[in-house]
Amino acid sequence: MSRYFKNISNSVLSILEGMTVTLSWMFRRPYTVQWPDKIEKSIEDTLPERYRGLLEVETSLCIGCMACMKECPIECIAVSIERDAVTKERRITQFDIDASKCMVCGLCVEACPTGGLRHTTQFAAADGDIRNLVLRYIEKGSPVAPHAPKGPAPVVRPRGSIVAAKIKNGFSARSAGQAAEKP
Amino acid sequence: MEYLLTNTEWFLNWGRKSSIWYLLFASACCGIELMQAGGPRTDLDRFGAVPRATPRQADLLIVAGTITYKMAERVRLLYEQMAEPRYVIAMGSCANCGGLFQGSYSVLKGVDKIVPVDIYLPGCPPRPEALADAILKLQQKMSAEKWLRNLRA
Amino acid sequence: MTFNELSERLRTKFGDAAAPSAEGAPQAVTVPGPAIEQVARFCKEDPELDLNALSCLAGVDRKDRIELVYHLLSYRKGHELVLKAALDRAKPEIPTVESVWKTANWHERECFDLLGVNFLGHSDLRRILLPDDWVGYPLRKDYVAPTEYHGMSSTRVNPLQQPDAPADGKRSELKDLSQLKSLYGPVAGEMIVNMGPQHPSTHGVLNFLLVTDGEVMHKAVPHIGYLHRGMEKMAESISYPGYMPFTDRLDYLAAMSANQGYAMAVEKLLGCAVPPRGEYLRVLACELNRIASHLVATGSMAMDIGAFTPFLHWLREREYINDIMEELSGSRLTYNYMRIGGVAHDLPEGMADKILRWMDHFEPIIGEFDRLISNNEIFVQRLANVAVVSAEDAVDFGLVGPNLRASAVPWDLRRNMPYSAYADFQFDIPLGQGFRGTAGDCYDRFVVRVLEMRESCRILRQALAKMPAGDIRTKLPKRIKVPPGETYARVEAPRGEMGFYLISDGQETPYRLKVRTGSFTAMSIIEKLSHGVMIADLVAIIGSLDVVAPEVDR
Amino acid sequence: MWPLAKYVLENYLPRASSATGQVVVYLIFALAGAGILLGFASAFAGVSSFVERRVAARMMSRVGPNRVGPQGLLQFMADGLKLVLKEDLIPVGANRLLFRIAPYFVFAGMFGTFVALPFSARLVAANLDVGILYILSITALVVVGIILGGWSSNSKWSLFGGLRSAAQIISYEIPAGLAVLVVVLHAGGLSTQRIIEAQGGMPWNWFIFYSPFSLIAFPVYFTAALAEGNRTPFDLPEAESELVAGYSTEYSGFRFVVFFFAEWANLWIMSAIAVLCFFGGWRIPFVSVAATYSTWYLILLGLAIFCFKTLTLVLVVIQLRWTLPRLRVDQMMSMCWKYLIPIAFVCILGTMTWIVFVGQDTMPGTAARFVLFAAGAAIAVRQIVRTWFNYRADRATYTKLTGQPLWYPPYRLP
Repeated sequence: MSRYFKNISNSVLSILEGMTVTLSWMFRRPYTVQWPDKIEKSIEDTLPERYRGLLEVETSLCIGCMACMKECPIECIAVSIERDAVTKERRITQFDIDASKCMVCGLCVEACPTGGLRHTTQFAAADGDIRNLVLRYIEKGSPVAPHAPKGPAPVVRPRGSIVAAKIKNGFSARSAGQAAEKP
Repeated sequence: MEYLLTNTEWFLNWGRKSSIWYLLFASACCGIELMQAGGPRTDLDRFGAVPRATPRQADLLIVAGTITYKMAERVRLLYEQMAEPRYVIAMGSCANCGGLFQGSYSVLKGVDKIVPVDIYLPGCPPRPEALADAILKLQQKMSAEKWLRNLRA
Repeated sequence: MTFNELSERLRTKFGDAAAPSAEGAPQAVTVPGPAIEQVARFCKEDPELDLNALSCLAGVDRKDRIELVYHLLSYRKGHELVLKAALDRAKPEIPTVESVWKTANWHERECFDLLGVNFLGHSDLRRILLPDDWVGYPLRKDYVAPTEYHGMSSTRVNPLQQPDAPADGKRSELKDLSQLKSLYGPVAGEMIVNMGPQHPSTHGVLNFLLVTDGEVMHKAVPHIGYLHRGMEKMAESISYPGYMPFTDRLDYLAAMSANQGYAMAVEKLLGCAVPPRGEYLRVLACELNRIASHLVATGSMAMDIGAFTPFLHWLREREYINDIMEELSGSRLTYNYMRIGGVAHDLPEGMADKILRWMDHFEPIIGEFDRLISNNEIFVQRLANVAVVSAEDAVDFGLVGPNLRASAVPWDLRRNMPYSAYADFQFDIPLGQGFRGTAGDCYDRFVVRVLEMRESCRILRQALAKMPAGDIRTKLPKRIKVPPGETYARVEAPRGEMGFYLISDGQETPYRLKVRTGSFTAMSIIEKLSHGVMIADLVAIIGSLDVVAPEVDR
Repeated sequence: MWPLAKYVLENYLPRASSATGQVVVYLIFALAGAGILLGFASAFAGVSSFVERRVAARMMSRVGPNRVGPQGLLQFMADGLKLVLKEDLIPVGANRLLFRIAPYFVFAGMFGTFVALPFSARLVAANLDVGILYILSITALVVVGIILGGWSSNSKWSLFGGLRSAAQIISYEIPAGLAVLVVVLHAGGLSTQRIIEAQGGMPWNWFIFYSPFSLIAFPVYFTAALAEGNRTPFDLPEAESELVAGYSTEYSGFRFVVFFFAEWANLWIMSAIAVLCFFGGWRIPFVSVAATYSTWYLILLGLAIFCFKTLTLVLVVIQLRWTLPRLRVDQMMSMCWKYLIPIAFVCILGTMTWIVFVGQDTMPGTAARFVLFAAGAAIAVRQIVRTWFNYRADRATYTKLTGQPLWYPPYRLP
């Protein structure tokens, strides 16, 4: 019989106790960071230096050593080099990073000797067409001469700006238009 | 008439895109980030997106993580059980194309082999904000739909 | 006892008829196949040997033969023994040891599934990880992956080569269900409920066949393998450093522990040491990760019981840990922080006191969590005295980690087989003692995890206090060639012992990697626990065992 | 409604007082009343669903819906619109007819109760003499709908949900009825208006403080009402983590909206019954019943008071839902039969003896009311103090975390 009343009192008291906890949380500012618009500082800027976001290539620094391509465990980096028949100079004709396949492990960045390949703090690259997720850092038909270490100091764009330019102008133009025909 | 149709359609699309109920379905690593996305910091509920446990009442199937051949049939069944209009987000590399498990013998190489995908979301796993971004882009896509006018045509 | 004493004891027992011969590096006792059951039974029941736990059963395809490797462990005496048995590759057959250790049941099923070893006298020898109609045995060296399965082709073209999307913008090779030759027909017979693979409370993709009588279950048969990603096979084709990111995905809630286990296995074979600062950083990362994992475990358990708020409070705390991890390793979930021979990055500026400040804030919050849910009478009534696991069963079914300790078995690798830098720290090992019911019930498993979080905080404080200066990583050549040999490295992951059995043949890729995980064995006990409980209790059991799908299926 | 119609007929439409004319007028009034009530119910259902999401979010230190419309106020409209637009699936092998009509049983059961629910003096659709009895019995229709829905969906999870809620609702009808009977004894009548009129405006004149037994009877009724409304900790019929969505697993589109609507409308009903039985309904302090009936602005004031009390209770229900875990089936049953029903019986017997020996308006009876009111106030104060302690404790931790006195969790570690 005593257990009977003990059960009742225990339940009532513990329930009241729990209610005080939840009630006290009613009077606190929420913890939510209202991404993307209602925040003072965009998340990309608050992320730490080591954050591994989308990969980007500063082509002016790339020496075309293909170390990243060899290091990647899952072949999601495609670099191709061709030698000009006449001038005998190497040209990087392709530098594709398949963001849709990349597992941001950072092994390729560790392998890069010049720091031309780097992780950014950009992450919002969702797209309606998987083909847009292949980040082409060298456009077709515009090959780039590899960076010579003893040459003039190359101009290095700020980290994240390259890939940001690639993923911004993208979505609404490509995918939404394509989706417009959906019945 | 056209004007009226367009406005009604805008209104209906607004209703659809403002309450995206996603299916509570997490298959692998991305599931944790999906969970965190529903959690306090990145609160998907802000956009009216709440998880539903049953596919009947869900509008959005977020394929979060690796899908194996053994699981693939079930995923397709889930998709079939959802009521029109239904949308799919392939979250993470594994759902996009098999990702780092493309070389595996038992993993489905991309979920778009079995269900039509509306939004591909890169990352392994994508951080919760990226998922919110994907849902916002899906809203763009939904608001651009012309289904009512197509119905009339 | 040392290995020699153990092998001598075996020799004196079995004489020369079934002579266990010690050989190979590391030392193992080779047993003729047919005699395995007697030897195993003797190993378990002999008071001297007292090897009461089968921690890992691995099958290896040695091209000319198939080798079964039994890793035995004694929780009371703390020594271990490796038994080996060589089988004919054309017709591999061996008697089952299921009658000795119950956990052998699932281990042997997995071995049958992936290597096609036929265990004579096994109670139900079915495929466990792969679909029932799968062809071939993947872990055989001559296995070729299928090009299509049930109408799903296994080739993936580079996205750039993909054709334009159809007019409706929906790109799907599978137009309707009819193209999919489904494997699963309707289940007939008594009241059988199919729980999962998509179910709110099966964390990840697990499937249970509930044979119920109304609300009361007769039994719940777990079906696993819905997330079997063939990691062990992939290891054989990927270089040693390149496989580190894969271990992250092995247990996404405790990626650090998986990292460390794999790194330790490779380091053992390489014989390279880790600098003390590297070891301390590993401990730091692992303990932070342990807290994060237990946050999800306890929180999702509360959610399964129906209280949603505590779970989100824990997620809020977890976000702080994610921030710390992000700053430390560069990622929120799949850290890829450890490297062979050390760790990738050093502690960032001001990280130490950041972690200290966070712990000052976190420990009182645990008290609030207790007031909110742990002491709630309804919650206690739901969990106390439900699914009691006795100490014998816990050992017999190969439960490890918090699940084992909740059944009052004082075994923690960090204490009993100190690895990394754990020997330097003072910490208690919380044991289940029937906090509100009997020892080993769901509530104990819950409380033990809550207490372990406090202990992890203690370890973190000590690690930060004694953090030595110096190097964080030993220099290794870019292309690592591991000398031939084999090893078994154990770590205490949040879900218990995680063992990496690694065999190298001197190449740049492992010859065979077998991962023994806690969730796999934890799943195998559910069928026994589920007899006579209610459906709501099954949810509590799954939550309390803290099962994580990829760790079950690998 | 009827008196009003009668009044209109006699004074304004003398010529329409033929039999058919009367029927027509009464019909019009009936439809008008139904329309008003339906509008109110659906508006309340929508808004309260939105409010619950916001409140729950705050408890979890989230924000909750705040993008759709100003502060997310249009969220429930968007939800309703979307659900109505969605395809209406009927599972293979389902009993199509029953599957289709099941939601309407639930709807009828919920909506029928509004007929006898008073909002203020004169503001009641039909002031039945057996109002409270009618309310308790009409809600039984809900269980029919839920069982039909659960059974006809041809899904085992739905079946579980349906059976659970059958057992639950039917057994919890008993303690609810008994607890209300305590009030009926005090009021000496079954009509809802009469129960309210028998109470006073001041808190110590509410029935909850009339005797120690009615003070106990309120929690009993409240628990039983929670169970009948499938609210946590009694949300077993739709337990999301056990049965996927319980009886509504297979429902989509419009029919799910109906279930949805019924669930939220029920929130008002259970709170309103509690208020009219235990918390003095629409009674205004220092104002007699007759005065309230005679003046229109007092009627509105009464309406305001009634709504205020009810919404406070609604908030309590919402908070309970997001605080408590869920009971198990057998525990739910034993809680009803082992705890609530015996206690309710004790309350009835106790109340009878109390009325006989102590009396209601005698000196000791009045004194007891003040004492009990003090006790109730003490509980409330304790809650507030404990809340403040929790608040302060957390503030201390955040101060440790950030170095400055913060009262909320910081976004990132400083």
